[in-house]
Amino acid sequence: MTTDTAVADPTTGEGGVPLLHTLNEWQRRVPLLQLLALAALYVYGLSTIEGFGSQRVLYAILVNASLLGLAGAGQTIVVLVGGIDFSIAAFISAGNVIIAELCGTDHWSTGAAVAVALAVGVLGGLVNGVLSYRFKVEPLIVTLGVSALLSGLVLKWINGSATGVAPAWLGTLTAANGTTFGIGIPPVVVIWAVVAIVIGLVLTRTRAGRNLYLTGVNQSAARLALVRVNRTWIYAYVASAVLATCVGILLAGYSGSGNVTIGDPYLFQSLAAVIVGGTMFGGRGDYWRTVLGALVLSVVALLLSANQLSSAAQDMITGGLILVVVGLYGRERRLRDRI
Amino acid sequence: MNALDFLRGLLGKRPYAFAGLLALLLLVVNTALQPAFLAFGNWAAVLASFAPLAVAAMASTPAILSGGGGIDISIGPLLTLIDIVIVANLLPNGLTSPFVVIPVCLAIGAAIGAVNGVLVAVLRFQPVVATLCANIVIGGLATQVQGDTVPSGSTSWTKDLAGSFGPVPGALLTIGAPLVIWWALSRTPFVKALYAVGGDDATAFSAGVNVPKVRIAAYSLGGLYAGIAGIALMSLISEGAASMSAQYTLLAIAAVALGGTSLAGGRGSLLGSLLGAASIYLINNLLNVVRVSTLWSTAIYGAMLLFAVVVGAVLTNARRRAVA
Amino acid sequence: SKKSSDSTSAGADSSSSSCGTVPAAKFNDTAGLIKALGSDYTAAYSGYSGTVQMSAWANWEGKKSGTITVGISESQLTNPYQTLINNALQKYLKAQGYKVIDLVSTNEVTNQISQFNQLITDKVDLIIYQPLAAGFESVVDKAAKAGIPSISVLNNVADANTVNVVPNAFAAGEAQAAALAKSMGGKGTILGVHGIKGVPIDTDTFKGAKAALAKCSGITLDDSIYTDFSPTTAQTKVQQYLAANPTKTIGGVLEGGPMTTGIISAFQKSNVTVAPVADNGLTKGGVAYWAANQSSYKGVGLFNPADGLAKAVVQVAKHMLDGDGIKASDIVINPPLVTSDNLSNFSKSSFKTGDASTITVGDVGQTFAETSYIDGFFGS
Amino acid sequence: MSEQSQVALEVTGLAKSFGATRALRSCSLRLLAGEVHALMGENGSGKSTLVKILTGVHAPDSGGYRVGGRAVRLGGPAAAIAAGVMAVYQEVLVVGPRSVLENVWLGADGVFRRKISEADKRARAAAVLGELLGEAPDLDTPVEQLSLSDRQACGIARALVREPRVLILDEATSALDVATRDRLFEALARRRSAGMAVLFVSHRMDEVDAISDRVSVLRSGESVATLEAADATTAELVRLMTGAEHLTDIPEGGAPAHRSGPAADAPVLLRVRGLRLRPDADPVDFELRAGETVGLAGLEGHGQDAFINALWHGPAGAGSVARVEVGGETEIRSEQRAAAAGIGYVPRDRRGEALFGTLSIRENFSAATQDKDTRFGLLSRASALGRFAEYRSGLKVRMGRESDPITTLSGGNQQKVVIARWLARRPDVLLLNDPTRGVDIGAKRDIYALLDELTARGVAVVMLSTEVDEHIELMDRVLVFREGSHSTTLDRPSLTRQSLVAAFFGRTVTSSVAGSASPDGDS
Ligand SMILES: Nc1ncnc2c1ncn2[C@@H]1O[C@H](COP(=O)(O)OP(=O)(O)OP(=O)(O)O)[C@@H](O)[C@H]1O
Ligand SMILES: Nc1ncnc2c1ncn2[C@@H]1O[C@H](COP(=O)(O)OP(=O)(O)OP(=O)(O)O)[C@@H](O)[C@H]1O
Ligand SMILES: [Mg+2]
Ligand SMILES: [Mg+2]
Repeated sequence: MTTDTAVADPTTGEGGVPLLHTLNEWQRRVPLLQLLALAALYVYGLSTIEGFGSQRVLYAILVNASLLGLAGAGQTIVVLVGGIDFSIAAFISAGNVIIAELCGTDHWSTGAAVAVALAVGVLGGLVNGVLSYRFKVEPLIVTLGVSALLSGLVLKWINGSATGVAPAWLGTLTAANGTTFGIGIPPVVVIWAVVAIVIGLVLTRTRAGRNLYLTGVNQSAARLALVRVNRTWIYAYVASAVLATCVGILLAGYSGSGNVTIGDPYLFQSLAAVIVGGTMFGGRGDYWRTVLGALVLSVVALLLSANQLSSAAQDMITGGLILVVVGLYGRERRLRDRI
Repeated sequence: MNALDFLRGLLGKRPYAFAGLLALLLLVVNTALQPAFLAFGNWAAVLASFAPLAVAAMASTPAILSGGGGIDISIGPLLTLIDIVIVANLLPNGLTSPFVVIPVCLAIGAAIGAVNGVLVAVLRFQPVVATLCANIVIGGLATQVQGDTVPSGSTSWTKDLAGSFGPVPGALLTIGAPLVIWWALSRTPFVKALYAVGGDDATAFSAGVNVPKVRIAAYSLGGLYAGIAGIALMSLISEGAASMSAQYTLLAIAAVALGGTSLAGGRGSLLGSLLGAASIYLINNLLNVVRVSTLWSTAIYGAMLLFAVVVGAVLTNARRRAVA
Repeated sequence: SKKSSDSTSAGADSSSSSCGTVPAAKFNDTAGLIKALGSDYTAAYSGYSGTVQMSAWANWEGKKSGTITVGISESQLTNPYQTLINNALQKYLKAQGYKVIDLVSTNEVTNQISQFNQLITDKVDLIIYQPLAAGFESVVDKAAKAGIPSISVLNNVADANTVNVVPNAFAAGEAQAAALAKSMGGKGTILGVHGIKGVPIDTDTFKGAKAALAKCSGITLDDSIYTDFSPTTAQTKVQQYLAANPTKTIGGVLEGGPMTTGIISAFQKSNVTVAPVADNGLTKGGVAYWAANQSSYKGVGLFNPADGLAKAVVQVAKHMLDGDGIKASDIVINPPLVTSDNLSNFSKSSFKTGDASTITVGDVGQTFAETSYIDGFFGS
Repeated sequence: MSEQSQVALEVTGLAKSFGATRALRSCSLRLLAGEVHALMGENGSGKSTLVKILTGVHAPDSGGYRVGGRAVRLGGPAAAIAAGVMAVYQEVLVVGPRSVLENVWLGADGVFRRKISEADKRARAAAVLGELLGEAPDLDTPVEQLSLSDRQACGIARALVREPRVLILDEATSALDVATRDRLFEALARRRSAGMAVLFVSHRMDEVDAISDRVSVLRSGESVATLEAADATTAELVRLMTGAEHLTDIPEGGAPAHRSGPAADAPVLLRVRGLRLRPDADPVDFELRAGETVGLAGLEGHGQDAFINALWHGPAGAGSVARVEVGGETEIRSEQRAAAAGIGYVPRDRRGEALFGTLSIRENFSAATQDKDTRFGLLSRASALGRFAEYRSGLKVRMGRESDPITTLSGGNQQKVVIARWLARRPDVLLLNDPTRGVDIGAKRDIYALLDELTARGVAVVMLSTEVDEHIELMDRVLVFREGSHSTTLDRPSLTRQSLVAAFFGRTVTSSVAGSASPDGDS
């Protein structure tokens, strides 16, 4: 389920080097090259930066990657089903503001506030999914519209300024120095690991997941093969919106207060995590790859931060590095293989 | 009913017709609510503030038309970079002549577009991947060129571009240039080759079309247009800040989609993108004219955008269903 | 006014005795308009990055009769500060009996420019705008041609046709850096957390800070972090920085805008002792933390309330509409410095740590730009 | 073939591997100017690979080829076309949204330089399409609005207008309707006398018989023999293609005698009442009995496709389709309903409607039967594999590992996997929309045998086929469609090649052989 034929080394052509073929086979199943890239970057950090191996660095990377990886989970699902979601940032912000306002300003119980946030996620995801499926409108433009509508409504609701403060215990979830049931691992990392296992299993080992791939690869064939394409598509968008809202809730704890632009950086970053992981539009890839993508991006961010480069240099290196990493495994099939 | 059928027929054949009707409708409403909007003296200002988005939308079009998941999300940073290059590098060094500035900008745009094209067509990166990386790199480059403060400056012809050359609104030139270039290219086989490659690249390749060349040309053309958009933006605001990078990319692509161009490639038109951009501009303007409570404006903008695309889809898809 | 010269840098071998002081810096006042107003005014303008010139509205008659309409063009309302300004502007303008047209743009410059055009078409009597970029000269000139004066808030637009009402970011950076350096005893590392690169407030704040720190040879400024003015981004970046530089000890933090809550949280969550953050704009959360940890945390802050600025702007607008005539194109306000000494004036028990919103005049009742100071520009 | 015939194309020792797959081992072939040279071989024997090497799509690992006596190296299709070699590939390759004219002349101009004038293009495109379609369609219609057959005609016209020295047709006729195919054969005959060489890849014996001068056979990537047309009997070809006597006996035209049809008291499984395929067409009534094999035939676009689709999706217009069961009738209104009522459907357009290109063979197989692999909510790989094993051997699917992407299979083998997908649901009624298109003779026989087995078990089969021989050999009766209406039913006794083709054109054959063709216009 992946980039398969694209892996063939361009210099040897389709030539039958058995070892290369075996490696390709492996790469189709396991994201070897992504793992390799991650390991190489980490080792580079270890060898060039003092204290890079410390727990503090590791946890900083993990906490950052958790938030990014969770934000990329929904995008992965939507990309697999053949769509794209540009409203992720708005849902993150909405989840964030709803929690901060309801708990902080209106003194609701956390449970009720979370329920409201999730309901908004479900509703917004439904709008995304239904409009783009029923009316066959480009998902890109639907999600941009929903994004504007949602952030506008949130803005109106709080009359332009978020004043709430998130419940304190929410903050401990995302603290790099936090503990999970007494074990010294930040809770958000554990949450991410659980989510990754669940989503990974759902995608690769359940009917719902399989339907996602079938729909993403060939919608008409999926319909003819009795997949409920409409539900699959719509559920994918709902999942994406709900996951984004959850990231917003976690971020409320992370930053401590509501902020209507908190999701903005996650729009392209989550897409980058998906891409660096090697998931491609229409049924190629899985969530494990996005997990690796988020880790790679977080390690890169930390490496750049440690080197104290100018923000311009950081950007240029990040862009170039993504290109190199993705170039290892995530390229398109040749035209000549598609005749 | 007959009018509706006619409308559907029209929309089915001319995908940009919906954006055209929408833009026309919005223009009428805008003008009805505020006659001064269409006053002759106001044109130059209106067109000048419309030009950057309009040209950015047109710049996003060739890559999308070229198919294979084609999209260029580096248009926003690219036009910002070009804006910054003018105010930070060219004008302060006395390079103020349009015969220097314009060719330099177009060359930078086309060259960066060509790099995107090579990444996509030769190195076979997925277009989103290639142009997302380009987006990040160009953003960094723009920050670098900008320096510590936001550079600003202008010269007489750039002021005229944001105003008017005699009676002619300057923005007509920046908005018209991409259309004219497109028209000239459609006199060559290029535009047809572009649609063919976008419609089915494997077929085009099997028939002997030089697919990589067509794709590289498409991305270069988009870059060239981004150069024009950069000039339009620079003349309007007389300064350049890297932080503006993010603004145009998604808005421009939304305009392209609204203009009836399929993001799957091979269907659509440059004119559609212009009309899509006009619709978005006029929706925003309408919100100003009717002075909706400021806190509502973002939400209403989103709702109107959704409403417009859904109505467009209902009208167009009905026709498609009838054909099938 | 706040030149404390007694720097008792105990055992600071390398720091010179002037560390922690704020020297008067030059600014562009070619026509001598500010000099003519006296030393209080020149002190407030110290280091101001704009150019004070003779305003085009010096002899404007104003508009004394009929309904007076004031147009507001605000850039997007995505942070609380902007919303506060917008609300306060409307409130004070309406209190004067003016009719208000309030437009808010997206974060796109072209959108705001077309909005500005809209206000000209609406034939308002005066425009108050908070520009997304400095490129407003052409529309400002167009408005002036139509007889409409404009007031730029927060960011200055270099054009005699517009009146700028802005806080002095250079002086703010200078004062905060000096106070921070002093509390650090003239040595150590200061972490600089920028806002968006090139945004004038950020640039000027750090210019001022660097001018003050130039006197402190024992202090190094590490300002490689750039954010988007959001506390969350600041938190992420600072946390990354702390993790990636485990050997560095940070003695204090300077910021380009109000991101204090995120920065404090980054220190806490990295298990690093929270370094004093110069709370640039004075956030409720920052003050709450500061007040609760007064024994260990020697903070600094700058009171820069949105409603205070709005009030000053409306005062300027009223003078102009009354035909009082404004000579100087730039009205600069020097925001007051908050230190542990006067913290109690700015602190309230209702403030919660983590609350990223900024403190307003309405919250604490402290004055920002005194009425007499603004009146002084109009010679009345 | 006269002695002085020139060699148009000569291939020596070509070999090509894709990863571990050796698609071509050693292929040698000589194509003479002015001949139609058929190329046959089992699915996956390397025919298309050879075609792609000859047109520069793939570079060979070893071996070489000479065009018109000159050794050439082809970097891509453009170079091949310049050298005078042009192919119509196995899939229908057209650019849907573009006009007929643009599709016909695709690639003829440079990217920026125009080489042929617009007027010239129109005239020549109209002439060639006229030859193929009787009358040329509107040259400005988007190709996607044409029928599959007409679309393929545009693809063929693309090759013909360029007047290549060597024309290669890779199963190009499989998408054509009978009339167009016959016109194509006439057009080829005219060009053959002008010296064009044609390499003709097909799995259809009747076509090979009709136009080829010589036949070459590929087996597992090796060229095993070249025969004169006269010597190329089906039995001989199958022997050469498989390398062994094929076990199924091969009927040489005409219907085999052993077919018995359904029992007289077989229950009705499917009932169609008053189904209108077009608003202006006559309604169709139809009953399908258990154990029956019913063929749907007609010229492309005359309603047979709409009919089989209506059995699956439910009627688009007036009329009803019902599944008859012991307890009563179930109206078919959606594919979900149809499937629940025990109907299975193998669609026609493999690439567009059946294949999940990037997914594995196993995942493609189990797409419609995932419920059978679910253990504790999770999909079991072993279960899917176990189920697939049966079909893999039964249908003789040639493949590597089950985890390989389906695209690594040859077209015929892909088709077998798609059929297996539906067989695995164990349907009572199987709807097959041209299922053997592109399937080799051997595999076809495997599929036929399988259908026999199914019908023997009481499964009813409705099969649309574009291949006349298939109807003759397989069907208990054939419904012929004409202009959206069901025009004739040909029963077993009246089913001959002549009567069927005549029925396509609305005529009845009055010869002694097919005297009993029954026109049933008013039922
Ligand atoms: N084979 C097909 N070809 C073309 N369009 C189809 C096909 N099948 C369904 N559609 C269209 O696609 C849309 C969704 O079909 P689908 O069957 O998935 O949804 P549904 O029937 O409304 O819902 P459910 O599956 O829950 O019954 C419908 O508008 C239908 O007209
Ligand atoms: N691009 C490719 N990558 C990997 N394997 C391939 C590729 N193309 C062909 N093959 C394999 O090469 C072998 C020969 O395939 P080819 O398409 O030439 O067969 P064919 O004789 O044309 O079969 P058919 O009659 O089914 O069209 C098959 O096993 C096929 O799976
Ligand atoms: Mg083949
Ligand atoms: Mg259904």
